[in-house]
Amino acid sequence: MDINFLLANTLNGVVYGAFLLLTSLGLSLVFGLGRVVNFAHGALYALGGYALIVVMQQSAGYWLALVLGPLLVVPLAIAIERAAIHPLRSRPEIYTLLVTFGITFMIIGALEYIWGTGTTLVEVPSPFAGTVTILGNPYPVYRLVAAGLSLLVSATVFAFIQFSAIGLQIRAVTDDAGMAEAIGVNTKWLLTAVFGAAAGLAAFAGALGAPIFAIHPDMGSGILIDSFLAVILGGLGNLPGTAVGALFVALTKSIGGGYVAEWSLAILFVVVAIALIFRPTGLFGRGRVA
Amino acid sequence: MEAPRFAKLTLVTLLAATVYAGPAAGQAESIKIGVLTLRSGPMSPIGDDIIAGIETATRMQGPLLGKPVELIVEESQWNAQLAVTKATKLVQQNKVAAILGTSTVEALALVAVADRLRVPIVTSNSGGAALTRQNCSKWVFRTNAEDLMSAAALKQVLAEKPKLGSAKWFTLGHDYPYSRLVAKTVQGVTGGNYVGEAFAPLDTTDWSPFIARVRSAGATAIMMSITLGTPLLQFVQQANEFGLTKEAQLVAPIGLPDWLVAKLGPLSTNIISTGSWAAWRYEEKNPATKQFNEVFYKQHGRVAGMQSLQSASATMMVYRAIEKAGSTDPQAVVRALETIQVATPVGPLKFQPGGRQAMVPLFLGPYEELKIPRYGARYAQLVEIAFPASKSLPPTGSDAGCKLK
Amino acid sequence: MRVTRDIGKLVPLATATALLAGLPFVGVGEFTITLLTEALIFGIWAMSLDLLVGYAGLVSFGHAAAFGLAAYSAGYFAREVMEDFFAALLVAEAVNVLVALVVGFVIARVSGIAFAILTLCIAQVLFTIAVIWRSLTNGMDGMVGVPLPKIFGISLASGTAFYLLTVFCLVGVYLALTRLVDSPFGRTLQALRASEERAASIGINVHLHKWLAFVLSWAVAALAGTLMVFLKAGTTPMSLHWTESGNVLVMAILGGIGTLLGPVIGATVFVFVRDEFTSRFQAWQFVFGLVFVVVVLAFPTGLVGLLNRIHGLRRRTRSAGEFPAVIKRIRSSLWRARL
Amino acid sequence: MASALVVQGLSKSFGALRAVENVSLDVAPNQVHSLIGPNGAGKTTAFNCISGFLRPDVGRIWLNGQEVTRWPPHRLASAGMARTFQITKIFSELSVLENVALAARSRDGRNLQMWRRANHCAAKEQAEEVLRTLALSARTDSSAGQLAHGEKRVLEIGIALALRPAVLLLDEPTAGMSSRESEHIAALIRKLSSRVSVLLVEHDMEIVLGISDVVTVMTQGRIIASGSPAQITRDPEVQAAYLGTAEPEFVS
Repeated sequence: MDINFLLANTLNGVVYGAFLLLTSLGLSLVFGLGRVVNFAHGALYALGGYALIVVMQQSAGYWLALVLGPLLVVPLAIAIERAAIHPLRSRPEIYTLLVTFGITFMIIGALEYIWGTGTTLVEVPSPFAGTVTILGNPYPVYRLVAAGLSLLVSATVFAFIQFSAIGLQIRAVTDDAGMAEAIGVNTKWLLTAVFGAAAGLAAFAGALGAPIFAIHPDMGSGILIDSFLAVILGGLGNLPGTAVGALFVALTKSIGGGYVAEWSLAILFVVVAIALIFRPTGLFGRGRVA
Repeated sequence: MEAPRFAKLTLVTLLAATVYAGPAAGQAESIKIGVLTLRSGPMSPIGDDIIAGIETATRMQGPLLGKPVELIVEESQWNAQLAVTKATKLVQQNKVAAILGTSTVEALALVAVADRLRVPIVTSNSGGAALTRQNCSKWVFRTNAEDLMSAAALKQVLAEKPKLGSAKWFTLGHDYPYSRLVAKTVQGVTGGNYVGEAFAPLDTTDWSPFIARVRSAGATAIMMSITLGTPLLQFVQQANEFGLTKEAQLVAPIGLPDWLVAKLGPLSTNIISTGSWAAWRYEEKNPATKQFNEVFYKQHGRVAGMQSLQSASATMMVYRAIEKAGSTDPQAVVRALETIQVATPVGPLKFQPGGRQAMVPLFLGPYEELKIPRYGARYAQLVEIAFPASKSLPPTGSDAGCKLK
Repeated sequence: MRVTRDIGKLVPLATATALLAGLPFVGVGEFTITLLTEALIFGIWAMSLDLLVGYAGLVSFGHAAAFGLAAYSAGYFAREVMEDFFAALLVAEAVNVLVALVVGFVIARVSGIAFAILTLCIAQVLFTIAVIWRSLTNGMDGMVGVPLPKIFGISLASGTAFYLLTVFCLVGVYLALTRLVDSPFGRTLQALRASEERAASIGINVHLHKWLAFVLSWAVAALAGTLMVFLKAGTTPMSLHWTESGNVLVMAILGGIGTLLGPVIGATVFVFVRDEFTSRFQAWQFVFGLVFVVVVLAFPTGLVGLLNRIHGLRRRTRSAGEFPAVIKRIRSSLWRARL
Repeated sequence: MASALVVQGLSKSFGALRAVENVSLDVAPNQVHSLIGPNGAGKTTAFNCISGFLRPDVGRIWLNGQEVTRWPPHRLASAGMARTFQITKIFSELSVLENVALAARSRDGRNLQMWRRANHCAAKEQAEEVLRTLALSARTDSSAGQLAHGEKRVLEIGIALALRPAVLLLDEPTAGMSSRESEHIAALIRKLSSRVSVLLVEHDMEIVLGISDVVTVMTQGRIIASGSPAQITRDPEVQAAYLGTAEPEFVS
């Protein structure tokens, strides 16, 4: 297997990594802000896929549905936060994992009940249906477009966190919630809003990935594990770290998948395990994760 | 916790357990048949097809030994452990006369406990050859074709289709023992034309690394031993997205369920199946298939897929056996199953002498667009070759390695 | 005095054991016994998790590893070497303890979410090995053909005999673990849960204690895995999958962690509810998730906490002296209304 | 008489931030040695380095003449160094008695006993005695989490005392207390110094000056002065450092 093969799978990894960043960012933000381990993130991703279908059925085009669909998920996520996560504020963070574990079951069950268990293929939207030649082989244009869009949205999120007033508050709370509250940041409101926004990001990813990965009720479980590994590797709550983590997970899967197929996942888990043993707070984590 | 509380809590649990009696035994006069299959998750359309086929066969049957037939469907999640629990429930609580449905992993798990359950199990959705060969059990029968039969059919196809025979072959599968067997077979049959294989982890959603691998190997035919359902849809979609379908012929080692073909739509025409267990277009040759298709369409409003046809055939064999035995005595039904021959939607069926594998034909051919949609289907498999069991199966069970006690 | 107090505690336990063991003989349905056997095995498993989660405060999201590994080693031994239950158990214990000693030594370095993810990683790696090492495990098709267990040369052919064996194991584990959590070691684990830093500052070797807790937990889980592989006559890689780890965590939390008995009740409820739901509803996942969410939100101490609260309420009602006069009046008027 | 605790040339950086730089301390037996300085002076970092919770970059530490540099916290504790925390760390779900008994058992090396009942240990009597000394006997069976804030701080000292340490490190023991409670603690510390050497980080100047034998002043990671309370109050550098920051810094 030649260098072209390695390069092809590096490209595959980068494309998937860009996509993974979208789902990981929200997970990381919500943890950093409210110590919420959101196991339902994958289910919200799936909801995004179904929201896309719902909007497209109203004879909206793909691109319109890509924008509107995720917006449908946001209020639902906010309701989930208020009803199930907010009441757990005073309890150890592991309870948020448990409650969102249950919510995942509820969402998947509801999706199966309403839309059935089947898989829906979404056609690659025009005008990006074809391929371009990269490294001597055809490569789907839509993957490049989706990766570009993912990066664009992620960069916007980064910029928002870095430069906006609300972003400043988010960073302050992530750094030291008690202190931020003392200087007048409304952490409750902030968490609810960020949870909604993170769900929107996940839903957007689900809709954006639909023409590649198709839509079915359980579509979120794979991406959830990948995102978790990315966020853990990067250091929970650390956004630049999350970006590196996402890229790392994606490259391990694609390059590993190319060379040692069936072992690739095990290798990923071993690497994450080793990283955690030496850096329990992630490669770029600060302080202790209690 | 104080110890007295232990007593109280245990008492509560015990009461709950005692009160729990499950559904009432139902009408005493009915004959109960258990169906064990997948009812949730992305693969459950296969379960739906299995149940639908059994329902139609049951409706066509009418009363059995003068009694109504009652179907009891249980969710097994295609999980071996849960399947054992649910099979036990069907036997101990519902007193079923036979169990239908089940996939390979469940059927193998049931073989292990078959002597404890003591009920005829006729599976119609299990490929694993071991089930009716080295692991065979007195109680467990199979009506669909096992993997080694499909492998024999593949040889025939390669011999008859020079374009495939001279192709450069690559096996891409999920990491199931079945996939390994398919790979071994393809390698054995194609010899020097075999350019590689890869086995993806079970929850692979992004196939791009594997597509790169296939390309790097220069393959022009891909044997897809990929789980029938979402994963296969994802792979075919992504192979098309990457333009791989223009470079290589996609081959499926077993048939695609018709709901999957419907989802794939035009994409399905890139695929040839070398080992379908059933095909509804066999109705052109077999009146029993046509008769069943019509009843099925009336009842369910869709075309009878591979799993429906297969499960219906298994159901019919069980009903014939019960009629022949004259009772639902499990031993008698098993003895009757060994000897009956039944006209089913997949052709006339009987079990291999001294074995547990039905002498079932295989249906080979590409998927194509229908000029006139039929039973709601717009794409379907063309039955180019009906490959008889005599060419693919050892004549007796013991030749196949099945030693019945 | 100590002796009489111990006897005082033993009597209800003995009564409960006798009641539990007597179930098959008082007309309880055959399948209920089958399901109860499964539930109690899960109960042992959930108790072993409780030692980690409820006492040492280490949330494992990969406890299926301990269960599946034992199932594979006991099952393989029983099929290939001998059918004796205790011999197979010994093998499973040896394998589990060995692996836990190695793995635990490393992961006892971390806590909290890192611990949860690390345990998940370990389970997933074992899962992959079980899929790939086909000569030993038969891959995804699962290892089948595990014979019925023999005890002292007698084959446990009947469901009742197997059930009694399970009850015996459960009670044994319960006794041992209640003793353990009440020992200096058990108290030290609880100290770790409250604050590892504080524990270290009073001279507790935090790493050593977490390591031992991990090994003990895996040793107890080995018993559950061994029983299960005999009950099901085999196992598959799915017994190592993270969804199973999630299930056992659900059982423990549902019943109430840090109580030992709670996880057993949680496992029982889980098994019976899952059986009913999967039989009755196609969207059983929704109902299942709903029940779980409600328990986590409304009853942080699980079902045991709920039962205790009901119990406490009754006791308080009996000694009405504690009640403020207003409540007493409301209560008496309620009584009158009912009469 | 040899020093109870000697710290020599201790330095610790976090990235570019030099939290502690070349700090040396010498705590004589049965003395109360206080470490003061404005917020961010590096007192708690120094404390964490000494008690093993942080690894110093440079520097050596001796406890009762034995070098203990880079020992893990639990080993230091067994060797006779006990500490409290700035933010109360107690085992809040366990009883008050159990909190102290844990430390007593740990001192006797009984943590690993798995079959004995915890309540039947000799440690129980030792713990009860500590609670008597601290006037906490009335709360013996309460859950530690239910204690009042002041009681929790006292309990924390009790846990440390149960280790029968040679050196006791107290990190702001009066934080968040009323002045009456603070006085109570101050008296307690003074009383304890007949049995142990105390290294104290404290913001309440009145207490520091009232009970200390030696006071060491740190700013920005460095020691700027060390001496008796009288010497310290006269030191011009200390005055400058303290006048430079607003008085409220020292109000707890």
